[in-house]
Amino acid sequence: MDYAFWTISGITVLGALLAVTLRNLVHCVLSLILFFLGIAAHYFLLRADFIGAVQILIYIGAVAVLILFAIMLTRNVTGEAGPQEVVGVKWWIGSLCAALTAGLISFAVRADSVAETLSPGPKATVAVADIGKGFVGNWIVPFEAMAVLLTAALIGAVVIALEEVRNRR
Amino acid sequence: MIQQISPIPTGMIETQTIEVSIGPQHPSTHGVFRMDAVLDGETVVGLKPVMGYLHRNHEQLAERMTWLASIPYTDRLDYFNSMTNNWALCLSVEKLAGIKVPERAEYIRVIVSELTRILNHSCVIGFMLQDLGAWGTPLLYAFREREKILDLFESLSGARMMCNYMRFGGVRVDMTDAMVAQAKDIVAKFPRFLDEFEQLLSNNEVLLARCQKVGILPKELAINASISGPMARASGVDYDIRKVDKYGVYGRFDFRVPLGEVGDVYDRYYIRVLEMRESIKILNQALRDLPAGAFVAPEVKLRNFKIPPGDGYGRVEAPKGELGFYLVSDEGGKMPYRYHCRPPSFINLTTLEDMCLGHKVADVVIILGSVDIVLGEVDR
Amino acid sequence: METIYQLIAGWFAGKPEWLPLAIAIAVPILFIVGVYPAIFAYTTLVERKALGRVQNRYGPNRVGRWGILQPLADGLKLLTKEDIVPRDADKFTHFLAPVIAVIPSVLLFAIVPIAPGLVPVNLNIGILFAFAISTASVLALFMGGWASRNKFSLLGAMRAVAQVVSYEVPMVLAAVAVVMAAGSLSTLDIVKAQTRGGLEIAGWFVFQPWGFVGFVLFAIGAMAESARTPFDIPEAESEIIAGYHTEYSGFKFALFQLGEYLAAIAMAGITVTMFLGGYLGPGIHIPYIGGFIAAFWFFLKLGCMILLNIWIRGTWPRVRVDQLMGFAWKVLLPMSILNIAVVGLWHFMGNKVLAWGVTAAILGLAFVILAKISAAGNIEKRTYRYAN
Amino acid sequence: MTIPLGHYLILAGIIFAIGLAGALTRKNAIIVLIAIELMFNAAILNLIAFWHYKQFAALTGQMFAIFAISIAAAESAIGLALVIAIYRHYKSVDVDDIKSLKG
Repeated sequence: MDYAFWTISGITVLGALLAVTLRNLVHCVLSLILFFLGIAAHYFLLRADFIGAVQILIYIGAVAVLILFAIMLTRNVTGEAGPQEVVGVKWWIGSLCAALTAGLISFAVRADSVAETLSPGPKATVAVADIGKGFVGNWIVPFEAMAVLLTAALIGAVVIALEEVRNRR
Repeated sequence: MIQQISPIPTGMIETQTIEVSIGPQHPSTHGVFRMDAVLDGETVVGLKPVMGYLHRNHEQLAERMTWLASIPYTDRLDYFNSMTNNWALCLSVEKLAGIKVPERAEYIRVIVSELTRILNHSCVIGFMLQDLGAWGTPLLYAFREREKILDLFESLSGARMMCNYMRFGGVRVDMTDAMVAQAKDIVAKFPRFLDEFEQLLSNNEVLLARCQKVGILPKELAINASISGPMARASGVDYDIRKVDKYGVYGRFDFRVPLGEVGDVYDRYYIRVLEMRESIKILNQALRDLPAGAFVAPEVKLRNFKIPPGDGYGRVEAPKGELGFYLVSDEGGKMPYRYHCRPPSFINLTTLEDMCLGHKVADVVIILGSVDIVLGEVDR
Repeated sequence: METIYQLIAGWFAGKPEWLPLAIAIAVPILFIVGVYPAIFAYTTLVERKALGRVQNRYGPNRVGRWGILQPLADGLKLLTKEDIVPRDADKFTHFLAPVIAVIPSVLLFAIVPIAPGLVPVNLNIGILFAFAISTASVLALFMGGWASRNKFSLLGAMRAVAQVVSYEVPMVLAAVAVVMAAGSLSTLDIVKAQTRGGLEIAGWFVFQPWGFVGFVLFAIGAMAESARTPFDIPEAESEIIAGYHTEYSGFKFALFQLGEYLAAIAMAGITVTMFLGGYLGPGIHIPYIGGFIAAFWFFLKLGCMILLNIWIRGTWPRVRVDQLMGFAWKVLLPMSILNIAVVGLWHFMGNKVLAWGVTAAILGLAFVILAKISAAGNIEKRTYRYAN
Repeated sequence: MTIPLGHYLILAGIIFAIGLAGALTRKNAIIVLIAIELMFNAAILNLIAFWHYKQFAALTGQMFAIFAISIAAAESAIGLALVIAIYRHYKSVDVDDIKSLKG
């Protein structure tokens, strides 16, 4: 278990680092996919199978592909990045902010002594049926709100697409 | 500095076009033919046919050799239909030299040409379906029929494709009774094949969806671009040289010229099917009426063959369209002074861009397939 | 996995504890990497033979009797071929793409049950896992097409992505209907839900109206997802040469083929599991040999699905990109959404005979209307005139 | 399982920081979106980790993770639509170029 955690964490952090530092946009997205996979593996490790599958289905199957499409639509088709980005004042400030955030979070976690003395997690996984019952039970309001949100997003996409079709005529 | 706002009136996503070279090595360009296509996504916004990869100097070669020696070279023009190529050259030379062709030879010429036509049309449909992605199944069905016709040609002329069969004033070898029987057998069985073909293809949803309203060639454009053959007739141009010129003995046969309305790929497909049915009619009549007699004009001396000075143009209705030869003979008369070929594939290809613009990449290949080109004829 | 573990745990009483577990893990893995690639190899042979029969020819018959060694010869040839990488290609991505193409396809077999209780991994999220994994395969196509720096490859990659993403939606919705009826995502439970009244055939979902519609939707989606004719536009050879694998040769090409065929076989397996009753069939409860009979039924059905694929491939032309998309969004998607509603109706109607009639009528009517709407204005019947 | 909860929290913190750095330093709008995705995922990882260690029976963590993932997907779709709209307007996806508030 320990080895699995460290390996997957390494892959995840590597993917995340590459995703924001690489020059070629498509390479960025491929690293992002590596990162998503790492996160999904963490979910499986944490016994959240359903969330892991959803993570792969939505993040890799939909979000990453969507980003690839956006790259294809906005950049030249080979996906080369534009002019080189310089390491300037902004870069240093941004990195400093990020480092401070990471330090702060780590400090907070270390300072919280409870973190070290948690009980080990459960052995069995959660049945999908329980999640389904949860949707129409305790969490019916957020579930419906989410449905409304997704419908709104869908209608918005259709409206944008229609706009283009009308303009083409 | 504030970024300049570029005026894009349409509000469309500004996509980058890419230029793709389809061919000369591409599975569906029917030989070494190239199309420089400019694509916007999948849509074709520009297309330029590029030819000449198979240029073999046919016309210049013919001007350096005797009249007779050019006949084998015409086989290589449209290597699918060597019979009609032979006939076009022979017809031009006979017109120029004033040679009368005997009855039997005329009938034999009609028989082999119409066999060539059904061979060509069935294979063209097969190739077009191959371009549509039908994995060669229709093509192999067409090839099965083609083999029978090629067997007949082989027993007739000794060669399957490069027949080199016709001579000035007739044909090289007579058609024996056994061969006539063989031809009758082929013709009798062909309608069944056509029915099968049509049953499989003509009402196939995918084929209809892919072919209808794709690659429309308007009638005016077809006339102005001097398109000929099934392609012109699919656009509704009533122009069949067998009817217009009544060369050979075509005046004696009863057949009709099918015409399309829309001029799209489906019309070009279906006109070919209908033409095959009409060819079967002609073949039945020709095989029934085949007269006895000489198969080559006895007065023509092919050795040391000379033509008095003059010029002339002879044309036939080849399966792909009007195939004509313009010949000039000067004082020597042993070889042509000028030899010009009017290849139907080449001229039909000139409207490719007009037909393809605005369609998808997938349509370009079937439009090209429906034009029916043979690169030997396009590049010469 | 669990079944094997329980079976063999008793045999290793005095041995270390990890040994039966290791064997229980190794056996399914060996089965998947051994049996299914062999099926793949012979699928290619059967496909070539069957296509040959469809097309009036023999197909491979030179290597071994009936061409039986042809797959080996093909493999050897591809292994020894030069591996060409285009100069401008993105080398690493180009290398990675075929590898990634195979992984999801192999993982798909993890949830396909072949006999009662005999499934490599009995996940409680089985079907969802299959969909999650199969979406990942699109990445391989995209990477291969993009990394080749070839415009045809890029076109193929774009087509592949658009197609797989579109057909994913009706496929998932068709599967949702089955999940609703079975009340579980686990593939074993789905198969078990298809027995009715002790009969192993009557309960197959394909024999119910919604199940039949779902089967057709899912089979079409699976065919599109694995890029088989008539939906093989990502690699349409007459249009864009070979699509995303234009620039691949040698064993990398073979890996792409392997991944594609394995995905097709796995999808056929999932179709069988979800609609055709999986391993169900007469005689699976006979002691001792029942398991083998069940496996036989499963592989028989799998073979039938594969043959159906081959048959369609040999006889249908390819559709165009926009038609493909229109078909997915305008016909399959409404049908699959309606199908979900119909399953709900089916579930709550007590009289199953009446329910059968009502659902069949609703679905049939919907299909007729959809077909009319989608075909209107596109296809016309033509008459031809003759010149005078 | 000998990994304490703190490890997961620190991992999420590191990922969040990487995302933050990316969002702050890179100029390309698409990479900024990618960075935002990283931060989202860090947060969801926290949800799942807490669910696993503290609230296993209650399912709350999983439910909220699902909601968060759905909303993140909608967010990324809208974000990318915006990127395309911006590109359409400015012919650029460089966030530094987009300064004008007028259309």
